[in-house]
Amino acid sequence: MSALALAFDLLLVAALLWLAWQALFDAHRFSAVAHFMVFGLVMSLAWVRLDALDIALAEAAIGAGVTGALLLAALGRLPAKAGHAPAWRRAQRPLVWAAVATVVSATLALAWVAWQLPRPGLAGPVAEVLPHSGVDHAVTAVLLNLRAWDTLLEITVMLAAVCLVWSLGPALSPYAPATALPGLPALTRLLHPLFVLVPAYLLWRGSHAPGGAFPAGAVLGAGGVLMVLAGAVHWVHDARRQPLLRLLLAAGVLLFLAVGLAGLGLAGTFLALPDALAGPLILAVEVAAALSIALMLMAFYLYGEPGR
Amino acid sequence: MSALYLLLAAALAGMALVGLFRAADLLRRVLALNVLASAIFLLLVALARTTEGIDPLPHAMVLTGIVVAVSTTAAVLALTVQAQERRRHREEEP
Amino acid sequence: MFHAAIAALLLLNLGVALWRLRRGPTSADRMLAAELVSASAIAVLLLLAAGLAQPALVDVALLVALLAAVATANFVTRTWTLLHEESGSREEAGRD
Amino acid sequence: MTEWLHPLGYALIAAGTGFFVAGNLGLIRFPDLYARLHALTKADNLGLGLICLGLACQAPSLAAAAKFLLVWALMLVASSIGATLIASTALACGLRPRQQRPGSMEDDEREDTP
Repeated sequence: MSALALAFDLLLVAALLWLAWQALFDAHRFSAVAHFMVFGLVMSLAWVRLDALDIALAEAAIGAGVTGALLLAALGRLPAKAGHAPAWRRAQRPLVWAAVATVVSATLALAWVAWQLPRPGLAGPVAEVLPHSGVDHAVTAVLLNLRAWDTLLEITVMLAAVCLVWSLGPALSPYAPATALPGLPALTRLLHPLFVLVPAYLLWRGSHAPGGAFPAGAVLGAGGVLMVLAGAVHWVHDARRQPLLRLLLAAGVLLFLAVGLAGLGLAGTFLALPDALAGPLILAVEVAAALSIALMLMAFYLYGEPGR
Repeated sequence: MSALYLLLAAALAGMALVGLFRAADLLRRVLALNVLASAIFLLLVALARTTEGIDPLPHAMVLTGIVVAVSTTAAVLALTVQAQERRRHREEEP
Repeated sequence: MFHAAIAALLLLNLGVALWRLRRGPTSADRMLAAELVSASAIAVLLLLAAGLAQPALVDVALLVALLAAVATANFVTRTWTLLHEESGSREEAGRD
Repeated sequence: MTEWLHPLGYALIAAGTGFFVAGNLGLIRFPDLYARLHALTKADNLGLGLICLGLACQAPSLAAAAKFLLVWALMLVASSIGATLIASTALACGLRPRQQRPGSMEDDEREDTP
């Protein structure tokens, strides 16, 4: 079994190295993007091997799915030509190799230092406070209770990115596809129930098993992107709906802030959740965060401000 | 086994940095940034996995990092695309 | 054991997809190769879910399957559009 | 009670792997995009379907078995519609299907160099 596991790991590592190499250095732009999308997929297998199922879910949804969608959409906007990196000049070669050696040795040194850190890290303390956190899954507890500050800032960063994207100009109207595609609305209609059902399931699972707001929001966002592609989301561009859209985009951050301020009032510490209310509060924050993340991913995809 | 993935993370980080500095094309820089982020995540997660159990804190950090990475990617891609649109308008108008 | 061996075999098979991904010759071929990789990844994940008795892996497979559809839809509506056709990129359709 | 299904499950998984390998062979050997589309959507999905069916035979509960089959159904929908999308776009973009008699010498030479 261990020989088999080793073979599996070696195959994964070799595939990842090859894919990353191609994604970085392939002369053809589309090829690089395709390699990167496959890199994300294989990466989620690597997360499974490392027992990081939450991350595997998030990588499958965000890394391979949404990032790939964003890249493909950007690719269609850029001219097909260009994108060929200049060849190395002869004099540059030693410099390049020196840079590679420095980087790799620095990373190895970093890994070595980190290897020396006291094990098993914070697994023990987290397991101690887990009964008071309101959920049964350690990663969800860390994300939404113990280190909720990180998650709040993360959603804020995402909102800031949406503001940046929307401030660049009006939303770009897409080019017509090369031909009529009757299959697309059918695909959207068939898959859409699942795009709603699966996030709900992931949210529900998040309290006791891998899952939670981020994969749920990402899947919902991918469903939204599919609807945008099928031309089914007109309300986003409707000028009268803009206040509602903005409110929904900010809902995750606002609810999170409200919970944090309530903690400040009740327990005297920002973002401190009282034991009795922790479970329901985490669920409420997770639902709002998932909806906001989904809408923000859709908002990225418009490449500009709608309704302008 | 963790050692194998640590080595992979080191190699990926080195490749991504070289790619990042070498790329003239903005799209390719975005790819390099994403590969670099993956390498760092891999390092964190491989270190979180010990014989005594799994440290949930790096996992939560990496989850946060993945979402921040996609936000960065979206912002940079939007800048790239809008710059290209402006360039095309300039070329068409005069 | 059996499941893990089959999973490793499928992973080995992935090399074919990687070859096609490198070779092209058209972008649609690369997209096909990416779809093959997602099909293989789903099979590997399901086999590992059964072999390691970790039912959560089925959820990962479900997500990969859902998002493979989104990638294809994106490709045909946003990437391979008339823009590339007009600006002389037959090259894009039939490189090499 | 369902113990007798387990050997059947192993047989189905092995058969599915065979179809996967065959589909991949098609992806290498077939001459143009349209033929490769067949290799992917038919052989590989059948392989995935057999593997899912075999795993469903061995699943501990009915719910787990249903989930395996759900993944397969999803993949069938996604890849069959995806294949029509890619094929019609390829045709509209001017990619001609190759229509030569098999065995003519130039076939192998011309592969991948339209």
